[in-house]
Amino acid sequence: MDLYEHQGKELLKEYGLETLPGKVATTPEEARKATEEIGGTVAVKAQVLTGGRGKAGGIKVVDSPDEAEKAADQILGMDIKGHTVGRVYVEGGAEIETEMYLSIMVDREKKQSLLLFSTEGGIDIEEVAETKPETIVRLYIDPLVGLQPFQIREVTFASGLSGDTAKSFGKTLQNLYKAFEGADASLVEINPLVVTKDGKVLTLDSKVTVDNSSLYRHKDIAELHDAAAADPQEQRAQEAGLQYVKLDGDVGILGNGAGLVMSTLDVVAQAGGEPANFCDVGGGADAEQISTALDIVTSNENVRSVFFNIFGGITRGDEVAKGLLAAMERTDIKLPIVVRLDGTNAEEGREILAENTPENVHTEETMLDAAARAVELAKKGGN
Amino acid sequence: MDLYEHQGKELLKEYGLETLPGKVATTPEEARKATEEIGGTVAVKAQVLTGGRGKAGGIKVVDSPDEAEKAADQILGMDIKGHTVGRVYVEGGAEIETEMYLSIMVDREKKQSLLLFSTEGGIDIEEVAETKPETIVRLYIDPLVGLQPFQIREVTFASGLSGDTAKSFGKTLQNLYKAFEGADASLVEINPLVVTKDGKVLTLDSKVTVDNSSLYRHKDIAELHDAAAADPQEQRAQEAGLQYVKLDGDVGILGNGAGLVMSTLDVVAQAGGEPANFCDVGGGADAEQISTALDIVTSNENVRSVFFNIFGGITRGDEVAKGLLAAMERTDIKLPIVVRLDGTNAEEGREILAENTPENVHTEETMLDAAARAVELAKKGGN
Amino acid sequence: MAILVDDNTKLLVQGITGREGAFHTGRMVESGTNVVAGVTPGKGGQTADGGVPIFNTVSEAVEETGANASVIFVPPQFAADAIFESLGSDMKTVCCITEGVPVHDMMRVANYLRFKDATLIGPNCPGVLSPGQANVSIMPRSIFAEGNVGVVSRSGTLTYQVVNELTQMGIGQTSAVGIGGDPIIGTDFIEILSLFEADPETECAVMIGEIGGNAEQRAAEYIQSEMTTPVVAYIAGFTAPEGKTMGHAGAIVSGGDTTAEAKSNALRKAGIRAAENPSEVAQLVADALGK
Amino acid sequence: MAILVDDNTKLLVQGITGREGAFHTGRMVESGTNVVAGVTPGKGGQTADGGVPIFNTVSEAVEETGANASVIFVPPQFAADAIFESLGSDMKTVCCITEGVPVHDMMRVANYLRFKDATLIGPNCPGVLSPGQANVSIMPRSIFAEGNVGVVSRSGTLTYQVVNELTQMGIGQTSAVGIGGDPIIGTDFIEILSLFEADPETECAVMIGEIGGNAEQRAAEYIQSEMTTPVVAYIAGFTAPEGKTMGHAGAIVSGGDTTAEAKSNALRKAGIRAAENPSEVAQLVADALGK
Repeated sequence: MDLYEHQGKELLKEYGLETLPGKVATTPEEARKATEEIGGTVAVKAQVLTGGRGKAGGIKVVDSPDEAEKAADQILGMDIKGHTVGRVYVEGGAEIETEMYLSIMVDREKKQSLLLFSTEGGIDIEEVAETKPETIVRLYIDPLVGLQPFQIREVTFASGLSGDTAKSFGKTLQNLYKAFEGADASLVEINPLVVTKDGKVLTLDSKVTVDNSSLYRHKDIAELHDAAAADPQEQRAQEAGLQYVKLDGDVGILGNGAGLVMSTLDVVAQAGGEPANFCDVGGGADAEQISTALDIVTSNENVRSVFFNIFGGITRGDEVAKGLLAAMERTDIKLPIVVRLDGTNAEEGREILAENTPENVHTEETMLDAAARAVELAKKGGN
Repeated sequence: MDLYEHQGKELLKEYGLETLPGKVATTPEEARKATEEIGGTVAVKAQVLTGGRGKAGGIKVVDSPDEAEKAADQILGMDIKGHTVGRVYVEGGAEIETEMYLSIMVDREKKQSLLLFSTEGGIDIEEVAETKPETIVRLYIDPLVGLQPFQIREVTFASGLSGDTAKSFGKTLQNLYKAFEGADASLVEINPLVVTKDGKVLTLDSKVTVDNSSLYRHKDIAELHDAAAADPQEQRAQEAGLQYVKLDGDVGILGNGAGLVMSTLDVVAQAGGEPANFCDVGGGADAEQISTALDIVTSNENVRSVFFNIFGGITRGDEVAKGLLAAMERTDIKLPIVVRLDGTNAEEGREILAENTPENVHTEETMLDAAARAVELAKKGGN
Repeated sequence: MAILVDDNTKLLVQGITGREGAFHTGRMVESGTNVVAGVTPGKGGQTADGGVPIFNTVSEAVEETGANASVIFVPPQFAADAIFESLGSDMKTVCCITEGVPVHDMMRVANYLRFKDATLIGPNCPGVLSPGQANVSIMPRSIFAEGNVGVVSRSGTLTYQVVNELTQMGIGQTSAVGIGGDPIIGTDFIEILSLFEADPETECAVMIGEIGGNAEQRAAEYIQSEMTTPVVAYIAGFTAPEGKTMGHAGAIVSGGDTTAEAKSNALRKAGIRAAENPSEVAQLVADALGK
Repeated sequence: MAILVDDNTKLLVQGITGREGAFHTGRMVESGTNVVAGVTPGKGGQTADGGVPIFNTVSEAVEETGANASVIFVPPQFAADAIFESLGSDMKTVCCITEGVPVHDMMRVANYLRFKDATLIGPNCPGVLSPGQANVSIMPRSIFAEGNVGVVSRSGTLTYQVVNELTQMGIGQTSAVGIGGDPIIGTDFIEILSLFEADPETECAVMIGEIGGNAEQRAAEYIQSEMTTPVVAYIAGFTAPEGKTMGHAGAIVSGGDTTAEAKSNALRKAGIRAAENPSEVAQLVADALGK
């Protein structure tokens, strides 16, 4: 789960990281008030769960409450890479001496946390990795012993800071790791981490991603989820316990098992079609879940045909066929549905479907044939 | 560093363990007042850093402030295994259902913490290990992952407790490990750990030993040290940075290096003598430290001769000899002192001693000869 | 010869009285697996369906039954502890079926595993099945056949799909291992491939990967430099968009290396047969075996 | 052949600018040891006496100088971190001279060591000296001679005492290792004895133990079952009273097994020559060597 900038900062502050004063506003008036309270020059920043808001005009630095109100009016409602801006963060200013980069993430290969630091901040770290790789420090943190004092020294010496600023920097590293571990984050990124002219070490922009599997023990973080900003069908799928991702094509796809569904998208593309979504109904889906899934998939207006790809494993093919028929009865989908049923008791399942289904349901024996059929039907415009 | 029962309980309480209400008293009057405040039946318990106080009459259960005053009067000043009782702990009563044993200690072989539990409490665990070994649960705690939930379940099932009492018991294990680690203890022992008739899990008697090397980060615990109760010479040696242990014999012993001094005690015993103490002056001891050490060793009235065993390593023998002479000048020891000087520049050192020392200083070339001489001199009564 | 689980496997089921645990214990017993014990704290002394004795702790279960492998069905918040409990009793093979185990829990487990002479499969995996010997999984036994192909996969249903096609072509399996779809898993492709390489009966190995991470690239290097057994690979997720989790917590494109295309290219560069879809896998295996 | 440190040792001194660190660095350099680097955070870029370059971190020092062994002189509260820092740079041999390291710190270090292909000597130890090759210790080089006896000891001064007597009898040493007097140490007798056993030049090993723990009993079992090299042992502390720490934090009688008598008896039962005092050690070694 990705946090908004202001949520991430709030969390980092709880772990002792320093930030500038700031307030969230959902209306231009609130932005004005926030600016009055903070005083001086402020930045009005679009809160969106994507990068590149600066280039998109989503950040404006202003000198008065009036200007802040105007800026917020421009930014709120703006579309940034498909995300509609629903709130802005009004943040006080600082006299910046240097900008640096600092992040901690889960490293899958090493199975440890990876800390990345660079004296080059404010720009994309991948760009830095290409242009100035020598400025990057990488170190692994073993979860069994945590971030060690000697590692903090290594990064602090690399920062080139000294005196009290170096101490604050070291404390920042320590607190960031505590936040990373304490909040079950898979990523905490501070970019830029700034040193002010008076030697303070501040988090200017941050990105925090919390492991979804850990949310049961972080109720406070789970509550930050912005259901309004999510795709409504993805949101509905999530609530129904289904895995659904909306895509741009016209062939709606369902199946049981994440790997099989990913593969189904692939064979549809290989057959010349474009998948409209990813939808995993899981292993033991019942009629109700299947009908919800069908409803979610077909509620996408671009969908012209549906490919339901089932491998009967422990759930036998005949049972799946019955479940699908029961689900069909609950909906009134007119779009053509291609069902491919394979695995345990597949033949029995196909027979049940052949005998009982409405005209718009077609069965195929193999994934490849079914994909070709679904693509063909979609190209015909769903008739 | 061993803590008194009441100090250990105070520490365990900070980590969430439950104890009975209690107060320390250093006079019979204070014991009376404490009993009035606590109310009901109380135990008046001698606070000494040794076991077996129960058998020695150091614990009395009484029903009134009057009786408590009388009991405290009897117990205060009592000698228990060489320890004079300077304070008592007045503790409230409880209706006890069962008594169990629980401890965590540093296991040197496994290099992990060892948790010991037995359903048999209130008696010496070594006795339980012999008579009812099947009641003992032993498990190792890896410091890199701590006490694990499954280990808590293992011990809890072994306790035979159920319901809320089992939960309290589990919490007790968890908190005891936190205390053990948090206080840098080398031993925390609760014996007995009791379950009351109303299902509470209480620490009735406890023993806590804190690692001396960790005291720099536990200033609060370090301050609990009862200098008054320590042997005055051991206390003085500690303050001077010397390692000194008083023993029962009449040959005073000094040397450089713990192993060499231990070995010196052994050769003195092998020569038919009895060492009066262990005293390690360390590798780079200067004249002042040597004179302090000599003074400590000879302040023991039993001492009839002194054996100063030196191996010149990095500190050369001639330097050691000069240091010894300088030290001798600061004291006016009349007892015979046998100096054995070996190692780097030993001959030069021995020459310096031979030329300059008073009559009561004798030099020998080997440890064995020196030991024999020191024993012989002690037997002569120190003349 | 099978890998990881076989005729000598004495299986312990952690979470045997839960819905999933009970259901799959029945299926594993039906498949002929020697399920010797179950563990559910507080239900020690009871007996599960199929006559499997239940214990309160793994330590007790191992002492009483000599269990040497365990399969875990406990809820995600207790999964790491269940794994530690198995490791604490020196279990040699541990399969954690549970989905949704927190990543930080798994980092601790995975780093602790370095101390232990044990193989952890999963979490979020279908387990291990060695046809004719032992079924320590939630996979459908009926689609398998005894034979000479080893299968290792990050996906459950894709394993079924491929195994089913193999079996229908008359090609059986030594063992099939689902290593799990999470970002941090106990055992990666390389460890399993090395077991297949060492197994004289495995004549061909199938590796089924997907988007996310770079385990497939590392496996490609290993296969090229260390393996003589032919390997057929397939990577799912060519059409997955960046930044979206595709069902499995670990299936997410987060950079150039993590796409199905990059992985397939790396495999082909290393001289490994990489199929475009699951059906092609079976055909490539048949070719490799000279059938 | 020497063990642990030899002609190939490139030594790093952690805490090189402290009083002890600076003093002993000079002595180690004088003994001919190849001291390639020192570390003191904040003094990187400076040069220590003898021209040894100082770095801010071990990682930097290793990168620049290829150091493969380190010796630690930092204060006790920083010792565990210094050890972790060395292990983090994959140092093969680490000698921690520092006395007074908290026991819980050492438990963490000792358990972490299981992951690492490294040998930690100490803490609270005099280090390792291989006469004629390398001196990674605070031991007086002058009392040593090159030869065929390996010495391992929990005590510094007793090592000097024994080595001095050996040298005076014309018996030289391959290496002398002070493993330290703390309750939790990185390397026990057995690991060092196994190195001596594997060393073709070591013809006799001397083991100097003391009261506390049961490392000597475990060593006795090992010597009896695994060693062909003759071993002469000596245990100090026959007269130590129960419950009193005798100088070394680990030298405390806390039960029947931990006395010098129990240890000497165990050694003798295992057929090992156990001396009554240090002087007897040299004589027994001479006997063992047939001199």
